Order: sequence, then structure tokens, then C-alpha cells
Amino acid sequence: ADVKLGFITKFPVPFFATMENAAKAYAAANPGVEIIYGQGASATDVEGQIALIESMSTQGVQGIAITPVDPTVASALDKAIASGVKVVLMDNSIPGWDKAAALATTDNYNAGKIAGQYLKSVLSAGDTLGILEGVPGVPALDDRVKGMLEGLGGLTVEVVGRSGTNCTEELGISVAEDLLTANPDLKAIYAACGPPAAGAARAIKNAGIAPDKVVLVGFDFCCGEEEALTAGVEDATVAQFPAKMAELGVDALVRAISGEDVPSLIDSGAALVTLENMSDFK
Amino acid sequence: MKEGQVDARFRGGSPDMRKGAEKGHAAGLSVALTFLSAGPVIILIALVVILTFSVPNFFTPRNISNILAQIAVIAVVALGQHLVILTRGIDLSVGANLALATVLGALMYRVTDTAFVVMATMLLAGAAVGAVNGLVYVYGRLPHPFIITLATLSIARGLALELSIGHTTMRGMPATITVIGGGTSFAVPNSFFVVLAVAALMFVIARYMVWGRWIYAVGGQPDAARRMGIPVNQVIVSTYLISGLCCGVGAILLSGRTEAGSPLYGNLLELDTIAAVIIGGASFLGGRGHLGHALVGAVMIGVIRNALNLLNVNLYFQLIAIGVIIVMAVESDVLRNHLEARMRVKQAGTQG
Amino acid sequence: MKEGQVDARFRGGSPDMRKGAEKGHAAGLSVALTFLSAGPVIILIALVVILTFSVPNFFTPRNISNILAQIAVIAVVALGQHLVILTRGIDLSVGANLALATVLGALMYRVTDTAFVVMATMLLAGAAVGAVNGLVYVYGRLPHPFIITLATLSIARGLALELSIGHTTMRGMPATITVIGGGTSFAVPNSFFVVLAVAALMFVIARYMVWGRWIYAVGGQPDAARRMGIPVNQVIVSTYLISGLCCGVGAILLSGRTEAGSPLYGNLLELDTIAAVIIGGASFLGGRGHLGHALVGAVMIGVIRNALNLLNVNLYFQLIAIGVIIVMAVESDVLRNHLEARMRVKQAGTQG
Amino acid sequence: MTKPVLEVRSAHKRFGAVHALKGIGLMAYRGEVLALLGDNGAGKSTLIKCVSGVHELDEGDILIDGDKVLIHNPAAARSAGIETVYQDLALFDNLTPAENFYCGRELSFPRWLPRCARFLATRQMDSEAAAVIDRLKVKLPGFDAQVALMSGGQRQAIAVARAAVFARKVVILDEPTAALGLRESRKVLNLIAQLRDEGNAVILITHNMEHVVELADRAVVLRQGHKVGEIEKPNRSNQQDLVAMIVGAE
Amino acid sequence: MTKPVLEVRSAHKRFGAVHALKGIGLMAYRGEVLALLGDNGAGKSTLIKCVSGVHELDEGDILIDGDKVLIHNPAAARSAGIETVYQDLALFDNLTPAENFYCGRELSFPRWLPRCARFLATRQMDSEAAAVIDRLKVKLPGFDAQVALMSGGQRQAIAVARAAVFARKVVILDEPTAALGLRESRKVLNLIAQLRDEGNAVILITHNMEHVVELADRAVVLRQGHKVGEIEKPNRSNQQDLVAMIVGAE
Ligand SMILES: Nc1ncnc2c1ncn2[C@@H]1O[C@H](COP(=O)(O)OP(=O)(O)OP(=O)(O)O)[C@@H](O)[C@H]1O
Ligand SMILES: Nc1ncnc2c1ncn2[C@@H]1O[C@H](COP(=O)(O)OP(=O)(O)OP(=O)(O)O)[C@@H](O)[C@H]1O
Ligand SMILES: [Mg+2]
Ligand SMILES: [Mg+2]
Repeated sequence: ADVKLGFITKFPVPFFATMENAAKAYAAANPGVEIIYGQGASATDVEGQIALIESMSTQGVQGIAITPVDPTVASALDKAIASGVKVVLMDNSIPGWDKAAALATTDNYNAGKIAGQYLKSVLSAGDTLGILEGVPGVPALDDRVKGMLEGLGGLTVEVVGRSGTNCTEELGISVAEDLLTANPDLKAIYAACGPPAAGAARAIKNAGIAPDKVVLVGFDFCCGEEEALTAGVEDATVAQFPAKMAELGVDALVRAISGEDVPSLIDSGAALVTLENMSDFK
Repeated sequence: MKEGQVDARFRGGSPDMRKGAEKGHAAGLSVALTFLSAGPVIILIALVVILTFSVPNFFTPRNISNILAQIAVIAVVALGQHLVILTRGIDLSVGANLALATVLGALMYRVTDTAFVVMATMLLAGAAVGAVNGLVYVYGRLPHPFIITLATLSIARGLALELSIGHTTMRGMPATITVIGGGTSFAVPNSFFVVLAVAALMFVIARYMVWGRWIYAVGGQPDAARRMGIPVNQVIVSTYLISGLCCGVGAILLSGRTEAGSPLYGNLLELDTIAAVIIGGASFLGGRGHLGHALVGAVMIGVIRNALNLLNVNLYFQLIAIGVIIVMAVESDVLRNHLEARMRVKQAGTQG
Repeated sequence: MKEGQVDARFRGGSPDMRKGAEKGHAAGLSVALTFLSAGPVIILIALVVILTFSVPNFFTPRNISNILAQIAVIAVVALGQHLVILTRGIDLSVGANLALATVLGALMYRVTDTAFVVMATMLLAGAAVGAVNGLVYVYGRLPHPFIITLATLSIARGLALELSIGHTTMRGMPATITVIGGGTSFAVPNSFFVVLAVAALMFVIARYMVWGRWIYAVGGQPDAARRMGIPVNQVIVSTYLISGLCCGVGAILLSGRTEAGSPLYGNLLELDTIAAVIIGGASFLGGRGHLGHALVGAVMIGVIRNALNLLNVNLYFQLIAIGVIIVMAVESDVLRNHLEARMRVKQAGTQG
Repeated sequence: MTKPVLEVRSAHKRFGAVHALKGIGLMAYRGEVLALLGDNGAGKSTLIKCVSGVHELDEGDILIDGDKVLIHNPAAARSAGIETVYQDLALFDNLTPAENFYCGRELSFPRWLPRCARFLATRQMDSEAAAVIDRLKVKLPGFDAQVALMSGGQRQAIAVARAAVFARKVVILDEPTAALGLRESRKVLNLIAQLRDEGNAVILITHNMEHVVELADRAVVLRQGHKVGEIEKPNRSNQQDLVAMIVGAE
Repeated sequence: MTKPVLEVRSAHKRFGAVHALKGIGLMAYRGEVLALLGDNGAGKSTLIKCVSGVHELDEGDILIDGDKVLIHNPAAARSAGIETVYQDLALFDNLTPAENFYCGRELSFPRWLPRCARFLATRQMDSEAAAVIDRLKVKLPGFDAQVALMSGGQRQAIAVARAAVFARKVVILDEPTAALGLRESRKVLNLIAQLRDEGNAVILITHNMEHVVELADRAVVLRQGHKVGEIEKPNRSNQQDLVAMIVGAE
């Protein structure tokens, strides 16, 4: 192969599996490109990603495309760059670190705004909103919440709950149940990732609340959200385009290695998914 | 730790011991003692009373029902974990085991929608991982079950991820399973009845069956058990098998509740279940402790989490609060134990 | 488990015991025995040899240097964990403790860039959490350290998250810390020298100082230690304190390596360090085991992970492979022990 | 002489570098008390642990009623009719005396189920254990207290009583009176006589010459893993020979 | 009579419902062996555990050299000059005999450091422990073997020797010869005599009347937590009285 690349994703959820598959498709379509893959074990596996960066450098890759799980993998990337490896970030940036050849991302903050704008369109001032956060401390997931709040754009809703779910369905159900118990007249729930959104849908169903009484907005369009949308319990979600993100990221990396100029920010975009346009996103 | 403490702990541990001294005597003391000797349960009751008055919506039928549904999985798996801990062991693999079982169940659902077959798959999967734990530990003559159950944690999680189609949540479960895991009867979650049934079965085994007696004997003094002709190896293997089976039951409950199987389920379940067992008042010493402890501990964890959610406590502060409350709960039980021991001395004194 | 095994374990555990029988005798046997009695180290060496021949790029100076840097944190924290395990305890809080220390260090860096102050902050933070563990456990008369260290796990993680609110990143560390945690000397990571220094210090304490002897005594027979006038409580508290201090050292190494602090660091470090201690051949029984064990175990874990990364094994399969390899490593050590015991009998036979 | 119910032939046992038994032979007959004597570390406990299945012999044979048997675990020994009171008692600290009594051989029902799946006949076990304890006139602080809290003597009494209940062929007692008071010692000695009269072969390990002289029909002396002598009908007059054998020519 | 070095006054101790000591008084004098007798469960071990700081008395006083002292932990007892050989020995299975000897009172240097931070004087401890073991003529399988693997007698010998080394005022021995062979028993008895001659008050708990008659200057008898009698100079002729006291009027 002409170029050997490393492709590192965060942790085992479908989103990153989709990215990996897209990269594999890219490699298959471009015979000169060889890609080796790595993945962290969990949403907080910083040390795992660092070890992957190091061992890929050891194996002599010319470039690494990575979805950094945490800003603090930067110094490992610095070392790789110092030894002549090109780096492309995907999914999210590393604030204050500008040595990447390019960043291919859905801006999570902007994507969160999309959800916020949707909520603004269906809620009125003074309504209650519960938030199911993702993994506490992970910037990309925090951005989704911050962006949503920004997207509400001046509409004053009352945030009656913010709990972490570790992006799991189990905790999503429990936390949503407790939200509904504490606030029987809850108007809306926003979940920062897919599994807890599906969990919240189930909690609403279990509580015997009519599907149209609570506005449920999720993120990721995965992991059971499709069924929830179909059933009418979930009202909307935000989809990213992981395959596109991966393809663009790897492509930018290959071009950067061959000396071409690449744009430093590549936005793969995000879009609002509702029952009506759902079929376009599968 | 302290020698004097041993007495108190033993007394706390064994319901049998209490009967001895309870005949006649100063009524007040006696009432207080009966109350105190109820063990960790009274800490739980105290907690519930406090929360009822301080947390709005806490003591409502709907919320109670929610709590019961939320703790069902932890409770069932903690019961199995307790058996393992009774034999001085530990089972770190429970969470991954449960995840693998739900994935296999979901795969089986793609083949057939007969609820029985899907349930059997999950139970078998759980038991199989448990059996591997027990067999490798005992016949591999490993120094401690920590290693093998840590290994199966890793292996089962890997397998579950590998097997789950698209490495993700797999939707769909037979209706019966959904009813068991997610339905309610008389406003009480069905899963709670499953917990009760498993607990009752375990209680009968532990208390009235030869095999249960052997578990206590093996936990109490493994060497002596061997010398008394108890099949120590088989007993130990059986506890891991049962723990695995409980993971299978937990898998049925969870996948019924979520109508799905997922390789990500059961994250950190090992810490939750061990904590439940220990909070409930069991001991790592082996051979000591009542199975009810595990239930009490699981309910306590569930109640605390639920109350913090109801109170809209900020996420990070929840982590801090859970830590503090758990220590306080255990510490109150320690103090309760001391109080009980002291009152017992006093009572004996009044009897002359 | 089996009674016969006890001998083998003791023999494996204590280097002191071996001296006794080693005088004169059939040369071949003797060589084989010396080799076997090196303990888990030979399993590690065997592993490295296998990997050198089967994994490209494995035995290169650069990769070895990487491995050493990767294991430094686990190794340092495992040393402290080992002390705790020697007294029959467990410290679940190490990962969260380390994370909190890095966050506090990063915050302190925003105040001053004096490396000494930042390092002192991290060490103090680590020691403080450790002291809380020890003090609450001992003076709260808790039945087992599991509860309190699980609670501080939760509390420290929550505090670390709470403190880092408003900082998108906690990047930036004084140059000295970056050099310690991330630099190399003679192509060897500086962090490795720190590990060696900590290990050497601990070794001297454990082997040559009164306090180390007391740790072994308390671990071996807590009751007897109390009767012999050893300040059991203080000794136990001190082990948790040291374990916390090791987390502080780990925090310096990690934040130096990443040039940042983060509340997410040290995830599951408790399982890794306990596994390192146990894989290295120590025992949960208390009072048994050489501190070198923890190092060997940490290196073994690091080597396995690194080799799987080099082989580009996918994550799911890595999880499976790590589980299998760890069990195999421990099992080989068990078999090595048996072989050693058998050869020793044979050797004694040839002597008449 | 009749056939020995238990015979050990040229038994060897090593623990690592320690050669604890160096070719020991032994015979025990029904209706007879055999005293096994020797100084500390002579190998007495090791020998009887091999017979009762705790250790396996490195070399040598064990014969029961003249047939070679393989005793590779304690269950095998117990089902071959060998009951043992261990020097360390092998009691379960977390169980009550009654539970200790029947541990490993619980009375249970229904019979057609495999052992481990049967229900405990708790009431029956309690009353039978109480009867035995009563017969031995041991005072316990409470019959449903855990054994952990009992005095050394009380614990020893429980262990001896347990073996007595199940005795069928051979009863081995490793220093059964070591921790006992005068009254309890007397009871145990009476019990040993009774076990002998019931036709058991009793092997008694003790350091108490009084007891040997009073009860033993034969005495075997071990020293440093060797059998150094055997005396028929020990009594006051040959007691000195015994002591000399035990202590060794000095 | 001289002043007692150790005095216990109306000691009471309860364990839950068990009233183990019911107002016991006791005096021990320097240069004298006091036998503490009583049947199993009489409260002997409880009494001496209270004196050596393992338990605290519920009521009653302990006086040393005539002064009331508070002994609330074993370290206090040891530094008040009370050495104890416990019935369960209190040995460290994971340490070698020499390490056991000095455990809690390690020889160490440099002196100006706080105790716990000093270095172990390993060589010196090894040689001194070896000398004591030698004097007691105990055979150990290897001087650097762990205590876990030693026979009951060997363990007991180590525990007794440990107390002997540090004896200063009062030495308490709870059934020290229970597990010992003839030779080792003799050595321990000689040691007791020696401790007495060195001016210690020795309190000996035993069930062996031979040893009482041979060594004791005075005997105190407990029964069910009460002190039921005291006999000066026990000998063959009043031995029967002692036995009657121990067993109780029946
Ligand atoms: N499990 C073991 N491992 C190693 N050595 C052992 C083991 N058990 C016993 N020994 C050694 O074997 C020898 C014989 O011990 P044994 O316990 O049989 O003596 P004994 O005659 O019963 O002495 P005592 O009268 O003190 O009980 C001793 O030197 C002892 O240290
Ligand atoms: N820690 C404890 N908790 C509860 N009861 C105890 C405890 N220790 C002793 N006892 C009880 O106190 C009573 C006296 O016991 P102690 O051990 O003092 O007897 P002893 O005279 O030493 O007997 P022996 O000769 O058998 O050793 C016994 O009934 C015993 O069961
Ligand atoms: Mg013996
Ligand atoms: Mg006693």
C-alpha cells in the first residue's frame, strides 16, 4: 500500500461502528490506502486511546484519523506529529490545540442548537423541561446540551432536572421515570444521546402518559429511537452523518499526507429527524 | 476489626442467636431490642421515613412502583452475588454476563418468537458463564475468583459486542418477556414479583436444604468442610452457577423492560451488587449473613438514587451525595449493632 | 482451596522459605528449581519471548519505551494497592482519587506555575482521600473497606467533575511535570524511573523497616497484632494513606504525560491495579506477597494490551483475548507452583 | 489374633523438604484402644491425616478389614467408617453445635432425592445432638449459640461428641483432652471406653501418660517419622520404657 | 506478706447474655507461681484476657504494685510488664519464628527515630531468637520456615518462648503445655520455674494436676465465674480438695 493510516474511534456504540465501516469502504475503494483500526473501551478510556496512538506510531502509520475521547490525548498526538505523522480529528475538536491537519465534524454545539430550535417551536414560555445528559465530563456530549439551551433562544423554560445517564438505556429509563414522578406535568424531555432517548420513550409509555403529552427530543437517531419515533412517543431527534464524517476525514488525511492543502474545518452537518422525514436517514 | 466487635457482628449476622435470650423481662428494653435486632432493615425504614417527609412525590404509589422496577435487576443479581460472597468469593462478571445473555436472547428472538425458548436461552447463557467461572476457579486451582471473573467480564463483554448485530441495541422481545420485565399487576411491577420469587426460592435453599447448609459450611471453614466430607468443589461451582443463573433472570427482566438486548447493559453492575450485599450487612468473611441482606441493600441503593433524581440534585453532586449517604447508612448500622450489644448486656443484667 | 495447595501457595508467596532447602544436590534439578522459584517473573519472561517472535515491532526500543510509559501509572498505583491488600483491605477509590488529584493540580497551575506547588497539590490531594478512606474505615468501625472506598470513588469523581465545570479543558502543566511524566532519558521514559524509585522505597519500607513488618503482622493475624501491642488502627490507616499518595504520584505522571488534568482519568483503574497485584501472585489472604508482584502484574497487563494493539486486534476481540490471556498467565503460575513443589520433594528425596 | 480392621503399611509422606513419615506400619483392632505416642513433630498428626484422607500418602498402603483401599479424600475415609477428631477440631465457627454435629451428613428427607437437594430434618438433628451433648454432660452457653463464642473446652467437647455419634469402625482422636478440664476429660475417657466396648478400633493420640496407662491396650511410639517401638498393655511398670522411647535415648 | 505485684478486685465481665466473671478477686506475688484452676468455661481465659488488655472489665479494678491502672489495650498491659501466652497462641502464621518473637517490639535503630520509622535489626533479632529457641531445646523444621507449617507443639513452644524473653513482672500462661509432648512440657515447666526464680509473678492456667502440685505455690479455683476457693501450697495430700473444688460438690 502507498499510505498506511490509523483510524481510532471512541468506544463501542453503533455511531463509531458506522464510521469504521465507512473508512473500510473507503479503503476498499482506494487500493493504495491501508487502514488499521483501534477503539477505546469506554467513553472515558483516555489512557486506552493514548496507548493506541502510540502503538500505531510504532507500526509506522503516516497519518492518524481520530475521534478524540478527551482533549487530553493531545500531547500523545503532539508526539506522533513530531515523528512525522499527520493527524485529522473527527467528531469533535480539541479546544486550544491546532496542530491537526483538518477537523471533520458535526459541530455538536450547532447540532444541539437544531434540537433547541425544534423545542422552541413546540414549547411556550414557562414550560418544564427535563434533560438526560450523556456522560458527565465528555465535552462533545456537554456541547449538545449547551447548544440546545442556546437554541431555545430566549424562550424561558424551566429546567426541572439534569441527570447523567452514561448514555445507557437502563439509566435513561430510571432517570426519566423519576423526572416524570417529580414533575407529573412535565412538558418536554431532551436526551443528549440515543439510548437514553429510547429509555425515556419507554418510561413515558410505562407511566401510561399519552405519547403526545410530553415532547421527547433525542440525539443520534440510533438505538431504538426509530421505534420510538414510529410509535409517536419521540417527537424528533438530531442525526449526524457518521459515514460522511469518516469518509471526509480519511480523505482529507490522505490528501494531507500527499502534500495537498486541505480545508481545516470540514462540517459533515447534522439534521433534524422527525417521523415524516425519517426514512431518508436510515 | 476490634476484638470486641466480633461478638456484635456475629450477633448481627445470625438470626438464630437472638432467640436465646428473649424470654420474659423488662418490657421497654425488650421492645427496643426487638426493634434494634431487625438489623439493616430499620436503617432502610428510617431512610424511607426521612425521604417521605423531605422529598415531594417520594412516597406515592407510582414512585414506589418505579423504585421497585428500577431495583429489580440489581436485586436479583445481588441475590446470586450474595451466595458467592457467602463462600468467600466474588463475581465481577455479572454485568457482562447479563449483557451477553440479553444479546443472545435478542438473537434467539430473531430465530423464534417463542418466549419460552428466548427465556431459556438467556438463563442458559447466564448459567454457562457462571459455570465457566466456577469450574475454572476450582479446577484451575486459582488462588482467588477475582481473576477468572474479571476475565469472563472482559470475555463476555467482548462476545456480546461481537455477536450483537451492528454492535448495538437489538430491538424486540417476545410479548411474555415484555410483560414480565415491563408490565405491572395491581400497580406493582411484575419484575418485583420475580424478585420475590427468586428470593423466596433462595431463602428456602439457604435455610432448609442440605445444599444451603453446605454453602454456609464451606464459607465458614473451607478446610473443615472438606474434612467433613462436603463436596467443597461442587458447592463452590454451584454458587457461581447460581450467580450466573441470576444474571440470566436479570437479563430477562432488563430486556423485557427495554424490549431489547444490548451489549452495553449491566455496566458496573458488579460494584452495585457487591455494594448491595455489603450495605445490607453481609460480611466478606464467608458463611455469615442472611439473604435478605442483599434485598435490603439493593432497595437502599435504589431508594437513594431515586430520591436524588426526584430532588433534581445536580449530576455531579449526586455522585458525591450517593457516596456520603451510603457510608452514613452503613455507619448507622454499625452503631445500631453496638447499641444492640450494649442493651443486651443491660438486659442480661436486669435478669440477674 | 485444596489443603495440599496451601503449602504450594505459601512457598510461592514467601521468598524467605526458599532459602532453607537450597544447599548442595543434583545440579540439574537445582538449576530447574532456581528457575522455577523465580515465580511469576518467568511467566512474564515467557510471555515477552512469545510476543517478540509473534508480534512485529514488539521488541523494539521505541515500543518497549512506550510500554514502560503506558504502565507507569498502573504500576505506581498498584504498589499502593498492594500495601492495602497486604492488610486484607481493598481500595476501590484509586481511579477517582487520581482524577481528582489531576484536576486539583491543573487548577493550581492556573494559580501558579511553580512545579513544586502543583506537584505538592496532587500528592496532598491523593493522600487526603486515602486518609479519609483509612480513618472512616477504622474509626467508623466499618465491617469492610469496600464500602468506604466505593463511596470515596463516587465522591472524588463527583468532586473532580464539579471542580472542572466551566473549564472546557484543563490543559497545561508546569514544564517539570511534563518532563517527569512525558520525557525520556537515555530513551527510557522518566516515568519509569519514578516507578522504580517508588518501588525501591516501598521495598525498603516493607522489608527493612519496623512499620513494614507491622503491615505484614496486621495482615497475617489482626487479632494477634493487637495483642502484641502493634497499633493496628494506625497501621491500617497508613496503608490507605500510602495508597492515596501513590495515586498522587500517578496523577503527576499521567498529567505530565498528557499535559493536562481531567475528571475522566483513571477509569476502572481499581480493577486494573487489583488485577495487577493478583496476577503478580499476591494473595487476598493478607500478610503474604512480595511487592515486586505488583510490578510484574502491571507489566504483564501492559504488555498484553500493547501486543493486542500492535496486532490491530479489534476491540471486541481484544476484550476476549485479554480475558483469556490473563487467566492463562495466572493458570501457568499455578502450574509452575505445583511443578516447583513436586521438584522440591524430588530434590529432598535425592538428598536422602 | 483377629484381623486388624485398619492397617497401614510402610507409609511415607513428605512435605517439601520435610520427610514427616518414613515408612510407618500400624495395625488397629476392633475393641481395642491403640495409643499413638511421640513427641511434638514426630508425625502423629500427619499419619492420622493420611488415614482420614486429608493428605494422601506418597508411598505405602492403607488396608481396611484386610482390603487395600484408596483414601483420597475425607469423604472416602468417613464412608469407609473412619471418624476423626482433628487436633484443630475442624469446627464451623459460624454454625451452632447441632449444625456442626451433622455437617456433611445432615439428616434429611425425602430419601429419593439426591443428598444435596433434600430438606434438612432440623428438629430431629437438634434433638439428637442435644441428647448426645447431654450424655457427655457438657455445659454450653446456649444450644443455639455459634461455636465461635465457646471456650476451648466446650469446642473440644463438641468435636469429640460429633465423632462419637457417627463412629462405626475406627475412631481416631488427635489429642482430644488437650484443652479439657478434669470433669470433661473424664467424660471423654469414658466415651472412649464406650466406643471401644461398642466394637470400634480407637486410635488415641495423647501426651498424657495417665490416660495411656488407664485406657490403652497397646501403644505405638513414633519419633521423627519412624516407628520406634510398640508396647502391649501399657501400665505403671512399663510406663518408664514408653517415656524413654518417646524421648529417645539421651 | 509482701505487696502483690498484680491484684484484681471484684472483676465483672459480661458477653451479651453470658455473665463470664462474677466479682472475682485475685492477687499475684513476685517469685510465686499462682495456679488458676477451673473447669471449661469457668472464666479463666476471660479473667486473664481482662488483665492483659484484650477485653475491658465491666466492673472492678486492676492494681499493679498497689496502684490502680487502666488497662484498655494489650499494649498497655505489655508496657505495664504483663506478658501473656494466650490459649490460641496469637502467633503470626505468615512470619518466621524470629519475626514472631519480636513482633510488636522489634529491635531497631536508629534510636532517635520514632519506633515505626526505624530499621529492623534483623540479624540481632535472628540470633537472639535462635538462642532462646535453643535454650528451650525445641526442634523446628527450619528456623526460617513460616510458623503456619509447624506442628501444634512447635507453635506452642514458640509462643511460650516469646513471653519468656520479655517477662518483667507478671507472666500469664493460658494452658501452655496443652499441646506439648513430654519433653517439651518438661522444658516449659523448667522455664516457668526459672521465670519465677527471676522474680516474676507467674500465673499458670492448666488442667494438669501434676503440674499444679509440682510447681504452684498457691492455687485459685474458679467455677462458673465465681472464685470458689484458694489453697496454699497444693500437694498430693490436698490435691483431692482441689479437684473437689474444681468439679463442684456433686
Ligand atoms: N502441611 C504441612 N506442610 C509442611 N510441613 C508439615 C505440614 N504438616 C506437618 N508438617 C511437618 O511435619 C512434621 C510432623 O508434623 P505432625 O503435625 O505430624 O507432628 P505431631 O506428631 O502431630 O506433633 P504434635 O504432637 O506437636 O501435634 C513436623 O515437622 C511439621 O512441621
Ligand atoms: N468473646 C466472647 N463472647 C461471648 N461469650 C464468650 C466470649 N468469650 C468467652 N465467652 C463465654 O464466657 C464463658 C467463660 O469462657 P472462658 O473462655 O473464660 O472459659 P475458660 O475458663 O477459659 O475455659 P477453658 O478451660 O475451656 O478454656 C464461657 O461460657 C464462654 O462461652
Ligand atoms: Mg499433632
Ligand atoms: Mg480458656
